[in-house]
Amino acid sequence: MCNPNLGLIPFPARIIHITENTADTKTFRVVGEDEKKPFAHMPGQCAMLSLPGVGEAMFSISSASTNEEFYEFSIKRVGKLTSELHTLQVDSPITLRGAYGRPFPVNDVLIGQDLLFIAGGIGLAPLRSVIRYVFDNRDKYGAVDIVYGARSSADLVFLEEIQNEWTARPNTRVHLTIDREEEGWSGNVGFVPTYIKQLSFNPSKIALICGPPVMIKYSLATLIEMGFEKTQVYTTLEMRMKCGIGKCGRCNIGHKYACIDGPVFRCDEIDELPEEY
Amino acid sequence: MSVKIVAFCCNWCSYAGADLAGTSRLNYPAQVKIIRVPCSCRVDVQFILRAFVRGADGVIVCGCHLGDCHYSTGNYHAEGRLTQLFSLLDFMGFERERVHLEWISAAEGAKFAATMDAFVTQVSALGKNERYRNMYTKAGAQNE
Amino acid sequence: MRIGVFVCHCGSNIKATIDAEYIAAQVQQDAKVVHAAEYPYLCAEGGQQKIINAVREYQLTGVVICACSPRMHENTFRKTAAKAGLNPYQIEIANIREQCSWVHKNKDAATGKALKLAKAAIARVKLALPLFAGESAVTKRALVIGGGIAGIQTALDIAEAGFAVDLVESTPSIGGKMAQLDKTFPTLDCAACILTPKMVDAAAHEKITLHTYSEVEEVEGFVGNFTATIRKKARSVDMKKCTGCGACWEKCPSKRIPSEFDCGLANRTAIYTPFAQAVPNVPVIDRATCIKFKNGRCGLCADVCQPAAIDFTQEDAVFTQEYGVIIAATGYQVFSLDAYGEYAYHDSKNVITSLELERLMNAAGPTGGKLQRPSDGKAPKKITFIQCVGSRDITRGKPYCSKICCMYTAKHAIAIKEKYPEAEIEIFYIDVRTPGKGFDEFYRRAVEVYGVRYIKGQVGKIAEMNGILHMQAVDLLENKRFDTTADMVVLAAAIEPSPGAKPLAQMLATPMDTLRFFSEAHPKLRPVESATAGIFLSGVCHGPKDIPETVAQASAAACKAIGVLAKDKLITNPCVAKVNDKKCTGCGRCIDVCPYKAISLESNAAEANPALCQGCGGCASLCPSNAMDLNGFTHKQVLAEVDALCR
Amino acid sequence: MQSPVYTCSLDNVTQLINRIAEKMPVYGDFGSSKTTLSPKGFFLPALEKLYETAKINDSYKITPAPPENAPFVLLGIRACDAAAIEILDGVYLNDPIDPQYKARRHASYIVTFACETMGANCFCQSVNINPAAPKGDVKAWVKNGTFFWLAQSEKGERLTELLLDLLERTIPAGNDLLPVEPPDSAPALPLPADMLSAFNAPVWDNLHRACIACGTCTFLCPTCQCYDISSHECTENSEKTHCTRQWDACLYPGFTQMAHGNPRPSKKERFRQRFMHKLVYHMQKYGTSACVGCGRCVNKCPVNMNIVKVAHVLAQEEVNAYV
Amino acid sequence: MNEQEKMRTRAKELHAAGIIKQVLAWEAGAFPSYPAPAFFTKPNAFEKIVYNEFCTANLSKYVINITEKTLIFLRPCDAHSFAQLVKENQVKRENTYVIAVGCEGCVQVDEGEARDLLESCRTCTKTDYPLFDEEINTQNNPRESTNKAARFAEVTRLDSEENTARYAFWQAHFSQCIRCNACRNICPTCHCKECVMDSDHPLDGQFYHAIRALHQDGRCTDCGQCSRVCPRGIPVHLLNRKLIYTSNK
Repeated sequence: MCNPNLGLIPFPARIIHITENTADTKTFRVVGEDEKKPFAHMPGQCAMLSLPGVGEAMFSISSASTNEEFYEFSIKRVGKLTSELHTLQVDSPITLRGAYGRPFPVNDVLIGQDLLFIAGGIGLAPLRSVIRYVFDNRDKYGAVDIVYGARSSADLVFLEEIQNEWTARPNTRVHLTIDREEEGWSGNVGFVPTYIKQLSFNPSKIALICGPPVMIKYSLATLIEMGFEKTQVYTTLEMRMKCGIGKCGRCNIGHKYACIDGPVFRCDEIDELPEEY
Repeated sequence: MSVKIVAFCCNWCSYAGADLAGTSRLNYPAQVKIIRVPCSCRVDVQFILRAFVRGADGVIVCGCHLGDCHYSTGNYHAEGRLTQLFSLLDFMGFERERVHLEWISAAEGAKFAATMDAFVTQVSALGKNERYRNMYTKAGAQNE
Repeated sequence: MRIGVFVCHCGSNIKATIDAEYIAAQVQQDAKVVHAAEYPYLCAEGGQQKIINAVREYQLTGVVICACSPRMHENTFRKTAAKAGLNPYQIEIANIREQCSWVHKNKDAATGKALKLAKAAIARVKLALPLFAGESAVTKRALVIGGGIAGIQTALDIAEAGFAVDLVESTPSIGGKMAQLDKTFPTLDCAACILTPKMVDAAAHEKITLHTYSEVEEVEGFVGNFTATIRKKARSVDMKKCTGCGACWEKCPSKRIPSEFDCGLANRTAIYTPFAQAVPNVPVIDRATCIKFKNGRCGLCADVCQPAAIDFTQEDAVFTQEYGVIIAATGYQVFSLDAYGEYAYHDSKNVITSLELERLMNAAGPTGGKLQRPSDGKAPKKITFIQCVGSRDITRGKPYCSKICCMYTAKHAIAIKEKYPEAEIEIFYIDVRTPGKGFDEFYRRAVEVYGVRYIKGQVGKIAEMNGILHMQAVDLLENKRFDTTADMVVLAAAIEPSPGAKPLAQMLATPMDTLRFFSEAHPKLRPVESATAGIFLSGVCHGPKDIPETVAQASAAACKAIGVLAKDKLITNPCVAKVNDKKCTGCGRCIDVCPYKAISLESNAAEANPALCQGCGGCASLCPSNAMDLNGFTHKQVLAEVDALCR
Repeated sequence: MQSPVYTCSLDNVTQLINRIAEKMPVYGDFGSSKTTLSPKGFFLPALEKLYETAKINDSYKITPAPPENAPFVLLGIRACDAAAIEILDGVYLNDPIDPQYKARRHASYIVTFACETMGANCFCQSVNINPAAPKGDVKAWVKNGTFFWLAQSEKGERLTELLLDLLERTIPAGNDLLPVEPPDSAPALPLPADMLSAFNAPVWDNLHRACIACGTCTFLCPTCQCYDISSHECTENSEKTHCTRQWDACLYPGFTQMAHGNPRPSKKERFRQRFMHKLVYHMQKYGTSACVGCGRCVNKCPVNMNIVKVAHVLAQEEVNAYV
Repeated sequence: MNEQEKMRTRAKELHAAGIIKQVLAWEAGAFPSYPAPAFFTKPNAFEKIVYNEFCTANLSKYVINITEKTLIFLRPCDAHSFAQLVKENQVKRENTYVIAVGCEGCVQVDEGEARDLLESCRTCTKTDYPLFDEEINTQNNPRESTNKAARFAEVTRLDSEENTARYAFWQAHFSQCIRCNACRNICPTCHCKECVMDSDHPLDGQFYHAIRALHQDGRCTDCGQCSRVCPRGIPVHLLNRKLIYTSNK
């Protein structure tokens, strides 16, 4: 579902709001020309943000697809483009194209299911769009559990939104954890996979995992120990993407392209792919 | 359209010579733009070729007289390297007169101005540098 | 990245041909430039304060100063940046005065170019990394090369400040040219009377070690850490035992060797001290002319030497020594008059140079102070002086004025008239230059009191016919040609740097001008420092000067040297080479190009020693994979500058 | 209705070409063998400008490069290249469609030419392509002295209408006038059945060592589709920037380099990806291997690496230094 | 060419004696005239070693940073490249066992047919082996006297031409270049970890060939591989030869 006629040509856009989540992560609110959203998107889909003269990169849209006024991108400063993005001010112009990738299956597989969101560090950004979509259509879905961990409390993105809005949501439980002891932190301390084992969810839920590859690996193993089937667990693959439309070959794993067949994959699908991610 | 000249001047001699040309209120064309480098041996082959690719019409490298280099052997290396570059550029069919190497001491303000004058006239005679930019006509490469 | 751009008017120097507001406005188009301003005098206190306030107010991370040459105020503005809390190396200077406003009259062209230079500086500062100066230790010892009055004075001053000094002199005794002089202007003091006490002080001073009859062979290292290799040529005399009694040179059979000290007007023996008051008063065997060394027979000097100080088997002693600073005081030599055949200097014995006249007039000289014609020993009645021989002569001689000739010729005239009132003295001159203190009064006395005839004119040709020197001359004031004769002609020959200066300069990697005088760091602001850090210039090696100036400059050089020795640590230049060892393949090509041998291979990746590296960048531009880069002049910065200038 | 087969004598074939050339540019000829560079460059140029951006009062104005839809004719395309163009169509013309490729492809007329003999390195038959029956808008062939011309698509017919006065009709194509007998058939290229076992085959460790990862094979290959997109400031004025697309190769180290790592860190993974994508991944996604057996990579590989040998080694048929 | 037999036997003997762990040589390709470089680790594979006039690849670059003791066969041009790599600390001499092999020149192969001698072999002036442990009939390298003039013939011919003619000559060639980097990746002295020319700014490619040649200034051993491998037949070796020619002057 991307703009078929424009191919690789981006839309002019503008940053209308910037929030500092952590020392190296910022959330940018972006809107197209004359304050409209140039393309619709589904939860879990991504868009190519670009700064002419610097470069282009794929970022997951962390705002809800039902949100009409703007897109939100939570970006961690890692490379050349992200550092340049972090120097931008409100009202600076950028260019944008999308939406790319296969979204989370919110309208079929997830309907009526109990959901378990597992996120690590910046991994919460892609899941946030699904979580807010679920909250906007709360009755369609079962119980919601959110397990979110990071290195330190300062690394937890959208902390106030989680504590004020998400915990107040009906039939929703939020479990926060940080890797190491920190004074002034009342929540759980420990890695996400060990925390999941302590919480031990019943395996009828559908699980969605996003975060650093090592966290995904161990969380998946813990879920399987708890009786989850691989077909019940969805995750994303972090691959280099240039075109976003399955042509340029960079995100090619096996016979799949992460940018059109993913980045959201069901874990059993991942097992069919060669070990190259 | 006046020609664009880039001059790499070594900080200890030719840049000081350029300053002396200034303090003596001499005159040379404004197309010459000077880049300060610690020594003429700092001028990398890439800098000169990059200047031509980005639209310069002439590049001149200035350094201390042989034996006067503040780093004692810097200008010898520069001379060795640039002679090879110039002979290769000539071999590839580029106009040899668009590049030049000159030794100018801190005391030779007049020589600096005269050298710049002569070089600008020499390059202006050749006009804009078409050859350096169109050598490699891979489809769409150069039609910026 | 938040950049501030400051455009200076420099009074009218820049404002006259460059539209500063236009530049300040234009540079703001760059999103990263958050502040741009202009100011009449940025280098003044007010200007610098304006910069500091702007850095604080706009939290600037990079500053571009469009003003005069970085060679002028780069350090000033770096200190200003440091005061404002900005790293001193995140400041870039666009030279829009010496290289723009002063050399381009057309205002549009100059302003356009100034804007380009500003944009290039902005491109550089965007990529400027914060750099931190390193430190290196200082060896608390100085090396003075050249034992003339300049070297002696510098050595004494440094020693007085409490630092050890090695004074190296190539001839067997210190004293230099001044020791050869008779009187000195403008006070007519006897040269030896004012020089020998200093020579004795230098020899006696516990902080000074004399190395006479020695030469510096190699110098490595950099300011604070020089290592010099010095060769003490074998004197064939044991300096500890020798008492200087002189028995040896009395007995030495080969006596017909022209004495260098007496400019060849007298002879010396094979074993000799250059002059009576020589310091150290220890003779030297000139192995080229000593019969013992030529064919092994003789050895008389060893026989008569009570303390048995003579040692024919003595070898050259080569030693290396660490030094913090080095002072060049290599002095001068008389310009060779071969190109001036018309003065018949080589043909007639009675045509002599002023230095030779000094020896003739000197009581310790070959004639015991009696003025005699070298040809027949008679007292000359009529003496003609010719000024500017070889000086101010672009075609065959030196382009410069040798500065001291007018004064020493006047001195000679007065000294001769004092002793031989009836002597007739004519002086041919182009201009008489007497700028020093009491100089012109001295010259007026020569004319009015002693009746010396000054003729503004030239001597065309000299020919000696049966003992009388016939000269074709011209008097420019009278505008007539006339012939005249004289018993003796004294040529005021030009002076040039001593032959040892050029090899020394190459050893020290110090720049010299085309006339082989050492180049000073800045003609007005840093006259006694060479361009190479830690190397200072004392005396005529930097340019012609008389004794008062030489002593003044010698003390100045000493003071600068003490400035370095007084520090325990020296701040090293942070703009040095650095290696990205992920890219380096360890091919070692950069090692051979480094003049300071600063690069070594550590676990097959190159490494540049920041203490040795002087930042020439030869390695960085040789490295094919750009693994080696130079702080302050990185590949990215220069390429960005090229892009900005060519756009 | 199958369009009729036309013929003309050999010597006025040049007349045909000139007639077409009056209408639109013509590239290639009915020469002796296939071209060194593949026709891929006509649809996916080595370097093309995608769009320009200019910063006007603090917002970006984007002007896409105009689509190149001027018609042109490719003459003498062999069966392998014709099949290759179809493979590229499969990639670039199905959703989401690449507009630049589509414009050029729709403006092109493909006139193919049947091969009489197999080139030295050709192995199109091993990937079941019949050299004597190439696809394309028009199929041409020469048989005992006469030049045959058969339109195979609507575009082909439009092209044929231009030349009606130069061509004579022959008996309708219905009676299977086999143009040219295909040369002797070669053994089929063995393709590994299951992806994961091919991926984890131990031979890769030694097989990749000879490769110098230069990218010649990928640039010459008619079906290699990978490209790179880059954006950079224009040299004339820094306010304008260009976004260009240029050929790229999975063999290059930076191809999948990310800020936090590279899933294919060494030459071995990249070498494996090159052949796995060509022979295995493409087969699973589109049903045919992406290799059309043109032999260009075999001919020009600096170290004589060879896709046929890799296929045989993978299928463990050929025992050699690696086993 | 009976070198092939001797090479196989020596390989077996040295391996059996435990002096070497693997052999780097050429191995028969799928098509007859396309032998490929290969590492032989198992003794039974040593039979596969091939040595004929089609073995055109220069093997010296494969031994960069090699850790196991490897037997390599080097012809004069390979040996000079190998010596340059040893000088540039790219390969530890003690990790290699070098056998110098005689060479009568290799043949250019195009579309399966053998064309004439490689350009670099026609103008080859190298018959010596800077460093080796053993020799196999190295006596038949005749070419010393015949090719000395031929080596710089093309360079001097181009030099004598008008500057514009040279520009036309090179522009015609370079416009065919598809930047596949084969000339860079095959060159033994071109072993940077990251190449500065890998920038994605298309304009930088303008001077790829000039910079590639200048980076080899003083290091190029004139083995001719760069021109041999160019798929578009561009004589890039002339650039390197010109640099050698001027630095010899």
